[in-house]
Amino acid sequence: MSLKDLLSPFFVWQRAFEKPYTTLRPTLDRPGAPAYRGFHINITETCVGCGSCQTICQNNAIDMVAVEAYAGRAGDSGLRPRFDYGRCCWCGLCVDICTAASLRMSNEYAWISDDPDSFHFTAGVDDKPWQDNELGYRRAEGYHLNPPKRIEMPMLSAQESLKSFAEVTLGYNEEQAKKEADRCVECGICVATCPAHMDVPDYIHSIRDGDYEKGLQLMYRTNPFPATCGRICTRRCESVCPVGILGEPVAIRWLKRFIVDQVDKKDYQRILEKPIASTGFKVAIIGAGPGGLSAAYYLRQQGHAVTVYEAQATGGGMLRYGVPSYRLPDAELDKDIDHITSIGVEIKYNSRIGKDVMFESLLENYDAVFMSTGLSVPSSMRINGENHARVLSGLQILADVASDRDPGIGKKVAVIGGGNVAMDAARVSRRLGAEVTILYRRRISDMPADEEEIHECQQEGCTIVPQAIPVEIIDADNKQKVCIKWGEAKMVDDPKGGRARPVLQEDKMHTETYDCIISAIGQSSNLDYLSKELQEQLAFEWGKLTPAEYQHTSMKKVFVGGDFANRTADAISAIEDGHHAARGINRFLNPDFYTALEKQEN
Amino acid sequence: MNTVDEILDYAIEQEQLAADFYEDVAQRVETAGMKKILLDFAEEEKRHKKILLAVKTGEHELTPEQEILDLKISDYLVEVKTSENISYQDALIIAMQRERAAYNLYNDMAQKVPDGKLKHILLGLAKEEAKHKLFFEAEYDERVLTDN
Amino acid sequence: MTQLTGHSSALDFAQPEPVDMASGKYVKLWQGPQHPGITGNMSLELTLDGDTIIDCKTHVGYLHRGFEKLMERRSFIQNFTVVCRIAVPEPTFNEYLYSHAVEQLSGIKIPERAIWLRTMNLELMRLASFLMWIGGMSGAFGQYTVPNWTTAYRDFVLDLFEEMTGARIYHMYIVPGGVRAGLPDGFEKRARDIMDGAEKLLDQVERVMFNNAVFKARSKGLGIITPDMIDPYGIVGPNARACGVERDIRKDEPYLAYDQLNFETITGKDSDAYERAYLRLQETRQCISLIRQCLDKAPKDGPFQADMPNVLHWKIPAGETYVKAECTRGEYGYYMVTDGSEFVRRVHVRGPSYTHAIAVMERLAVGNNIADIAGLMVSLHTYPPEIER
Amino acid sequence: MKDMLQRLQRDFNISDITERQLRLTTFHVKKQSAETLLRELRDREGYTHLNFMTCIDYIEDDIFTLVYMLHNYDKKNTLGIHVNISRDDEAMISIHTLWAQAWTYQRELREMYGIRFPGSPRVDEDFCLEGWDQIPPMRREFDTKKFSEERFGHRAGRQSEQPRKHMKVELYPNRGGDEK
Repeated sequence: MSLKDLLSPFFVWQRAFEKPYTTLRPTLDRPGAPAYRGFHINITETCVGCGSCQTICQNNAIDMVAVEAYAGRAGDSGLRPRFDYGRCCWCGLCVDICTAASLRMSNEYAWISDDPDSFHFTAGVDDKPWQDNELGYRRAEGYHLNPPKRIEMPMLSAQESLKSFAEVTLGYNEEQAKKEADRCVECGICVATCPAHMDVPDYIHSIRDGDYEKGLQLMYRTNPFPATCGRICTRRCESVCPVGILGEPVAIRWLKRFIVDQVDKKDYQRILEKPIASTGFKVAIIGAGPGGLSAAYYLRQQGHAVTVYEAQATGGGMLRYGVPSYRLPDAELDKDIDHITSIGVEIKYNSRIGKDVMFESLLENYDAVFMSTGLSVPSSMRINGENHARVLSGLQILADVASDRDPGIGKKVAVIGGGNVAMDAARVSRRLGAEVTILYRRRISDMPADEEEIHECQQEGCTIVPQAIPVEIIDADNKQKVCIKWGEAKMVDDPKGGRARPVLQEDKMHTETYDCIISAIGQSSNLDYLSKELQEQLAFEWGKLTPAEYQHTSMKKVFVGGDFANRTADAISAIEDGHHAARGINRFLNPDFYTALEKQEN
Repeated sequence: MNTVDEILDYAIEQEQLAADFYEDVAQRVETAGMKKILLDFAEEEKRHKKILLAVKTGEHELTPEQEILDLKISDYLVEVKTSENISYQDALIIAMQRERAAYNLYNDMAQKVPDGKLKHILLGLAKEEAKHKLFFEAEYDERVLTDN
Repeated sequence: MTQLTGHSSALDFAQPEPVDMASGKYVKLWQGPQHPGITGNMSLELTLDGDTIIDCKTHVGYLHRGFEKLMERRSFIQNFTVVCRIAVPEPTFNEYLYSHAVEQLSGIKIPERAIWLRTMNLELMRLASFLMWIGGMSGAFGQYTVPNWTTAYRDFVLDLFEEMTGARIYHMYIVPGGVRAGLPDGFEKRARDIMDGAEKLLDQVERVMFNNAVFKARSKGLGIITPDMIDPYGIVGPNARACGVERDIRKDEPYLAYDQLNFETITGKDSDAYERAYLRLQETRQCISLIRQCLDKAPKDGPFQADMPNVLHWKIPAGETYVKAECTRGEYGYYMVTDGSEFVRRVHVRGPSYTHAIAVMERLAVGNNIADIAGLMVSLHTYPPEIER
Repeated sequence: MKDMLQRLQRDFNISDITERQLRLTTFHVKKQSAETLLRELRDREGYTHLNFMTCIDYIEDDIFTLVYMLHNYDKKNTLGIHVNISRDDEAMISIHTLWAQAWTYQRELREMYGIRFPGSPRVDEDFCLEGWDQIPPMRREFDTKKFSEERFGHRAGRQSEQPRKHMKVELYPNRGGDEK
């Protein structure tokens, strides 16, 4: 044992007068680190209540509870996370998975209370002193627990797509679909926004499971046009998908299409439910568009005899005559319609009500009537010279092409309008070999057309001239040509907060000659098949009407739906109108059920 | 029409006539919906009349300096004749064009009188009509020109 | 390594004969389950002849939380918040190994920056753990000044963790796919300052603890592990290295960025309590050097997380892996079996204390004085929670 | 490595040889040959280190798979030896004579899975679970959730809504897929 070993321990005294490590609490405050995982903060205005925080919480410390201030909004479930600090382990996974980045943690870590129940609180709703803390744990930039980007849809190149009317989108393969399906957080917020309330998370789940037959069954619960909607749906679901808040929304439409693509038409009968036994009731349906056929499908499922009257030679309505085949191939539309007829729905083609069959006779011969004749009359611009022979309607051109007729547009055309019909008229014209200019009175961002359609339209070489207001159509030197005079517009903000309005600048006018001018500025309904008295009785207002619950009109037997009976005028809304009318008609035809319900309500 | 009061009386009468016009058409149209819209238009004209009455009693000031947005929608539309089965679009076009005519009238008159109180009133009335026109044009822009 | 044929005889590690308690010559004494030293809740059932231990049985079960079972019904992402709790003073090794196993089975390759941040995180953890251990070792021999220094200084390292990861103890920083964030502003400077201080502290510790006549007298020759015990008992880490066995997973099968770091495996001669302690002191110094190297070499920007699937329904293909890392106590390992579902089929956590605290401890304790048992136990660096999981 | 596996295949009839990762190979061996094989690997092939020993419950196949993980420090290679035993006859030959820590693992497996290791020292003593009266808890059929629900209460006042269901009730009660 050395002397050194005996002495060196006394070195400890050297440190006796050093500054201590410890902090004097509570005299000195010791805040948590800037990224400390302390108590929860929720920015309730940005939170959409998707519940991913609840799903990921391994401690079961989060409940989703209704918060009145946020009740009943599209894209917001109205629920907000409530934390049980008796269970929380402050792992912060809830912050990491939060689709809206509304959930955070403050750097506050001290909370003293003698009431154990106070540690059970709704962050951001119950007032807590750390709610506005600037510091605390946030999800780091570039850190994701769910891929923010969607799987891109394989498509024909623009050059390739111009060569024919072949479908532009090619569809996901299985690997792509499973990857995309994987991005769904299964909150179901989309279900509320989908007009037909399709079981979106469920059928996406079936893709992950590889069970496409189940997926198809799920889709038919609410939509007998899955092949169609999988291609051309306006997909409001995607606009509210929480995954889309920080990244790109789940490609719900393409996933729907993927399921349909996986199932062969001949297997439909085996997979899908069959109608129940006949009830003996007869229902007439006017119009074989998506609204009419949807009603027909669900009524037939309920065992009623259904007859659909259609003025055209084929079914589908606007889906066939208004949507070109490069977006929706006929075979796909037929896949949907054929299944509807295969369960016993009878469609009488070339039967125009008011001409071939009288509306009054339907009222007499059937137990209920569903009308869904849509918007088939193109709106007019009401400018001078509009009746020129070389001014064509966009709808007519689409219908001609759908029926294999040559619309005779020439080589240089101008399309007026910014909706989907305008875009389709333009793209069809490109395929027919014309040079296309689109004149639109507002900005491209104001266009009501689908963003993708606008993009593809540009890809295919259409020139979009925004803020161009047509003022006059003038005869050209040649009868086969026509001139249009249009003026540039400047956009003026609406002081009341509406969308900006275009104001014509009369000093900036242009005149250009075209082979034809395609007008596609909107449609209205054609109600010629109804007498004025009936129109009055059904309470049509400028060609449209707003039905009561279950699509019922003021006439006992008559139900309506589709574009002329809703504001959104898209296929999926028409499909839901048809389905809802079917529910209504079913109730109406089963008076027992009806009275039982009324008794219950009173 | 040389005095301010005369001008105002004329303008008030015009508003009343407009209201009468819409009520008259409303009696003849076939659908209840259209009838309601025309009666709404008539109400709108009666509201205009009230404002002018208030101007006459001095309770309200006209504001000829105010800038009113001109969307110039009606300027290029084909004229519409009133009939029993006019559409909503037709009704709006009629309304816009009537307001435009009134605006032009007061404006023209104002150009012909010397500066002074009278000119001030005429210009003020023109602006008032421009406001009405904007009301209908904005409605047209919103409801009719949806896809355009 | 030489073949350990001499130890294939069963007799060497046969259980001792039962003690004749009825004779009245012996006393039973329970040490624990309160922390005996700072080793966690565990108890030793000691049979004494006078104050000499003639039999020792280790009892565990005070910290069993069934992590392996819990993991079988939690999703892959949820588990990462659970595993850190398996070893309180060293949660990060659990986070790393769990994440690494998941990444291997799902075929995820983590980016370069994540590799470095993980390495630095693990070395910081080793530093914090050793600082606490030094305090425990010193305290077990009745010296209470050094524990005050080192456990308090450990808090400065925990401050670094708090900044880097958002938490002091359960960092949950290493996540399947990478890490959760980059380094905060100014971290490097603060880390270097704390490393400088730690270096100074270790010199002071060496002076008052290791050059201490009492400590030397009591720890030298205590609980000698001979090289021929290593393989039969599965002894790993500093306990093995202290008797000259050059085994360090960081060197032998380099993981993360260890193949790009400059360091040597430290070995000793006779693995007694003193030798083991001194080796750990040197490894603590080595740790500081490794952290400095990480600070120098870690990329300052770039991604720190691989592309991940949606973790809410993350399925991992069927497979099996065993991953291991060198923690302060030696080979720490995760054995993971997946069956293609959203849940793990089986996880087995291999902690070095499993053998150190039971088979080795029971053997080494015999013949020692009751007063030295705490020191012996700390010198083996045992953590009961990794035994029981 | 290849030679060794071939030899083992011949001598011990090992099967399902799978290279799992770099330096990790697993294979199956019959229950009867397991002990001899492990001894052979330890004494002849340099697999001197028993990393651990554990069990996987394949309840759907009615088997327990015992896993012995052995490491060769010189070759830096690890072998996972799988031994299937029937869940109905859950007994295995003890290897406590091969490694000094093996009996601890066997004692744990006895407690957690109920597997018997005749001859293994102290194998029936409680390991972690003093006073445990349920089935061995690591068996798949032991439901931890059910166990805790029966044993412990829930905090009062906890209730949760599912976003989708809540929105249906609030916003479109009569629409959507009909409840069957």
